[in-house]
Amino acid sequence: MKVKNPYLPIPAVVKRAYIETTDHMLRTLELKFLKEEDAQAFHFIPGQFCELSIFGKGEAPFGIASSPTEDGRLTFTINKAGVVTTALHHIEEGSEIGIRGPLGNGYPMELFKGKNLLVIGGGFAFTTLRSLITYFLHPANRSQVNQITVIYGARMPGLLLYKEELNSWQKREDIHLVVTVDWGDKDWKGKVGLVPNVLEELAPSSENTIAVICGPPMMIKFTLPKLVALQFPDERIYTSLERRMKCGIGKCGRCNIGHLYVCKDGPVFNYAQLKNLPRDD
Amino acid sequence: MMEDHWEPKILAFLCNWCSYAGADLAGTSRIQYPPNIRVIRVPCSGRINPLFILKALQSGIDGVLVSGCHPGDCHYLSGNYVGRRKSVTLKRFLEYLGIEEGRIQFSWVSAAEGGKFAQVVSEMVEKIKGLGPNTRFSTTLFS
Amino acid sequence: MIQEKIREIAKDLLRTKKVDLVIGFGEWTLPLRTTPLFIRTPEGADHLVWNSFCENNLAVYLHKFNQFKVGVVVKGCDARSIVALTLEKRFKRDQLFLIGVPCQRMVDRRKVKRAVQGEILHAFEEGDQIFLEGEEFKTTLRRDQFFYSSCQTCIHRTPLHTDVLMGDPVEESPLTEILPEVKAFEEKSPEGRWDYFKKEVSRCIRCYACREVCPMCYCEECFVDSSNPKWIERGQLPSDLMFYHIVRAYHQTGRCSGCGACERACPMEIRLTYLTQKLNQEVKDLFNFETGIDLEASPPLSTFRMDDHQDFIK
Amino acid sequence: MKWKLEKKDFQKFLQGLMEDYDLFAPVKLTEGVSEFKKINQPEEVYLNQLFTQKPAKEVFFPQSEVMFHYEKRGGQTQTISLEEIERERILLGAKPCEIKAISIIEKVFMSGESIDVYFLEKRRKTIIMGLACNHPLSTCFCTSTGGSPFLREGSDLFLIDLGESFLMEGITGKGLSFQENKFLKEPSEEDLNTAQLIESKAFQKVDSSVPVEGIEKRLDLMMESTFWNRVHEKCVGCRICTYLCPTCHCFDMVDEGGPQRGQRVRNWDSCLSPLYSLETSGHNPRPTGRERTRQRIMHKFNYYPKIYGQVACVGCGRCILYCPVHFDIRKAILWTSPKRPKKYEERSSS
Repeated sequence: MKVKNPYLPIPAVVKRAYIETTDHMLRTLELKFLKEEDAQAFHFIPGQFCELSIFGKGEAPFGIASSPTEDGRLTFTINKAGVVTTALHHIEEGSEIGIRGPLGNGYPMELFKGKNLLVIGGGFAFTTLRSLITYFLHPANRSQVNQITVIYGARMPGLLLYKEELNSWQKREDIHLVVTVDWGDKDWKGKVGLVPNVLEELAPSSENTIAVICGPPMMIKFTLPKLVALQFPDERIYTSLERRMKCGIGKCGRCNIGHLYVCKDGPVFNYAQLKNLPRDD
Repeated sequence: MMEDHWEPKILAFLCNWCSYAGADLAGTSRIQYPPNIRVIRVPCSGRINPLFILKALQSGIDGVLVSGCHPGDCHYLSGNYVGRRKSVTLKRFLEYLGIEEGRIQFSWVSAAEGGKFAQVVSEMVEKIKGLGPNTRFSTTLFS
Repeated sequence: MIQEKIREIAKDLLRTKKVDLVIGFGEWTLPLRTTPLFIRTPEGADHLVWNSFCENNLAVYLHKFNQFKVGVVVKGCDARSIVALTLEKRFKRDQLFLIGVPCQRMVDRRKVKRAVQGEILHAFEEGDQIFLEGEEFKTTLRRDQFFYSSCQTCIHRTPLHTDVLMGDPVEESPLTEILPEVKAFEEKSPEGRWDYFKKEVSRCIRCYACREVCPMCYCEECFVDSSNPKWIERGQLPSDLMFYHIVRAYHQTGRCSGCGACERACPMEIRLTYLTQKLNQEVKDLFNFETGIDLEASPPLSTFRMDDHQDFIK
Repeated sequence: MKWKLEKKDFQKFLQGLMEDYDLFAPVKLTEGVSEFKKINQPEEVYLNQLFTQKPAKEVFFPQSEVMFHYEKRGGQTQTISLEEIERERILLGAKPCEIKAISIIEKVFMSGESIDVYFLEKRRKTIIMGLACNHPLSTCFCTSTGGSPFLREGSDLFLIDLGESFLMEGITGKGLSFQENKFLKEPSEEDLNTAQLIESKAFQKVDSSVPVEGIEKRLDLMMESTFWNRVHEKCVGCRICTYLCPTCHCFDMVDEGGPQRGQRVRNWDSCLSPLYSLETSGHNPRPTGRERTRQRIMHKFNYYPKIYGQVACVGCGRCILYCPVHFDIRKAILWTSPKRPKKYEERSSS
């Protein structure tokens, strides 16, 4: 029997592409598989990622920003930093792209059932959190979790992702969204303050609640103690890790933390797991 | 590539202030010279990184010409003097390794020397034609 | 005894806290070899040794310890690297305490191994003799038959600009004027030279040991690792291997002390010193410059003279 | 099943093999340097008791391997995978340690949800003819890591050099299938005795005192040990120990070519290179030699054993022999152990 080659990218096209932020560093790509059978075979859960290929430039991993509840919509938000991400910023609508995935474990959706959800995001790490929130906001899934509370922070208003969506969430009753920025501008009417402080102020109950936190290392470093102060146990705090990755399937090395591979055993871990891992950061 | 149809490809790094203007003058004065050169304008002949020359040769270029201002005329006062030292050591080293003498050449061409530029290019093309295609160091992997 | 003197100096430096650590050579598990040691206590200094197998250029470690005061055991070539690095402002000379050892030339362990049948299990030297012992043999070799070729052409064996010299200076004359490899190479036709060079580097496995052991290779990002621009591919294509070796050698122009560490490090035994030695020779001919001799002279490629050679320019 | 192959018939024997298989064996590159390569003429085979620098893993996992070509045709990019190899292969002359290492890499590449098809294809289509290690070196410690200079496991056919002839042992069905070969003869009682003698002599020569036993547990407690602060100091960060290691299997994937056509290539990579874990943001989880050396040792003796239940070191000694600064992994192992001699305390280097 022929074994599937996990290194071959599946062909797709860029259906839509748009800049998200005023600094032009974040761009969202909406992709579509070229072949219907590939689209049919692609099943993912929030928190998983894909390797995107630009032929001639290479491959890089990106968290999936869309939710499986969005009728096959597949989006990624890309931070311009290196060779591949720069190419992904220059690629035009209608251009070809290669996809490998979905990769990684994703969020443990089963464990979230019947719980309150506290989602804390900072900067462009909000992508997979958007996927998670959108999943549970879907009418078919909304009853799976109780309250949904979201704290999302960016450095400046212009750097917030998915603004229209944030606006629509603000208006909904079934989600409590707090958007905050480090520095406001003259048009900013919302909250100004760092995410850890906003969390402290908001002081959500940890009872029957799962916290999911994603953001820059500094934000995580200062937010974790606040969660601990709110009596969140380590096994109910989830995060998604980033590492340099190549193969995405646990073969090439490099992304390991101790004996776990971020690409294969992660990227989602809870803090009880992380505490047992050797520190290598 | 058929041997008898072969025309050498020559890459010329010309300094912005003298040699590029010299090439321009050759053109506007309608002085004839062979069309085998591709020009890359650089700020100064001292700007030439030896990697540029090697990359050109590896990519299948048959000859590399570096041309700058005459001694004393450098727009940046001493760029061409520093470049001169790099040039001589690199040239000698590559020839020591076995790259044919003449694959890389150097010249001083001022903005007023359109005729000299044409002559340098003509002579170089002849020389490279004599050497034949650059096979020692070129790799054609993918276009 | 040089070894005793080195230990004494090192002890004194550490006891009086003139330095934070002393980098020198120590015995380790294999015969015909030593290993770099990093000594931080006066007692530790008893592990320092000196013999014909102190082949590493310890200047390479000074980048790592540029925040410290370091005592370092140096041969002639190592000291020249340090002068070159000081000129490039990698560290301040007063951070260093150079324990100079007039070098009796180092012994090429590979040549020795090839001179006997079977694995050498023990080796020691006395005077001009090397005593070797294996499971089924015992033999004595003459030290002077087995020098590294880079050591044969070495002129300045007595380290210059050191803080202290262990023993009397040795005479400044090379065993051979031109490296035999350079001579043999030059005698070939251009085509023959290119073929030889290509064949040698075709064994390269891109471990970059030649780069990593060289004190002068300290770029933040080496051109081979740069992805933007990407100068060469990462694979085993012959032209990429040649590209790497041409540029690695050429980057040493006017900076190479001729220590030969690159060639010794190569697990595939690729000849490398015929490249750098030739460049040294050119720099001497063209600019009358020798690396690591003069503490004031600018590196030759970062300066110029009005009357530099220019016959080659049209 | 055991046979005898006279050395005078050896080339003819190889010639016969080459009719049906691609033969891979050590080839001499220059004095003292050899490498596993595809054999074109039987006389190229350089079978002796010396090591090749790069281990036999290269036959299954080449240093640089094209994974697929891509080409834009009619506005659409086609990818053509090069995983398939046309002919079955024979790997001849690999030492028991290297063969054991192949099984260690196998566990990573051929298990889990995704299978490395490039490795799998070559592994599946290769018959291994191992060569007994008659003269282990003083740097060998295979018996400390659960191997032996005469370990048959992993070989399909096992060769023992008797001087004038080889004794061949069929180990697996694939190996036994050679019994019809006309050059194979019945070995004499004396041949078998000689082989026995060589085996026990070789076995005794190997250092079995390196304290590998229990190292996984010991390292569990050593992640933050000051040991790492010193052990890496002399390491200059070259990749020799990882590239020459028969069990190291990290790789990088890069594109060669342009947007129109090109290829994706995988090349060996090394945890000792700072670029290995450097993220595009500039953050590096393993910023210094301390973390990188720790990763190398931990991966072999703690992380890998945690997943697969055995250490990822076969005790071949290549990393000791070829290290330009004479790092000795046996000493690093010893350092983790209570057997550590006191006198090494102040020179905590390996």
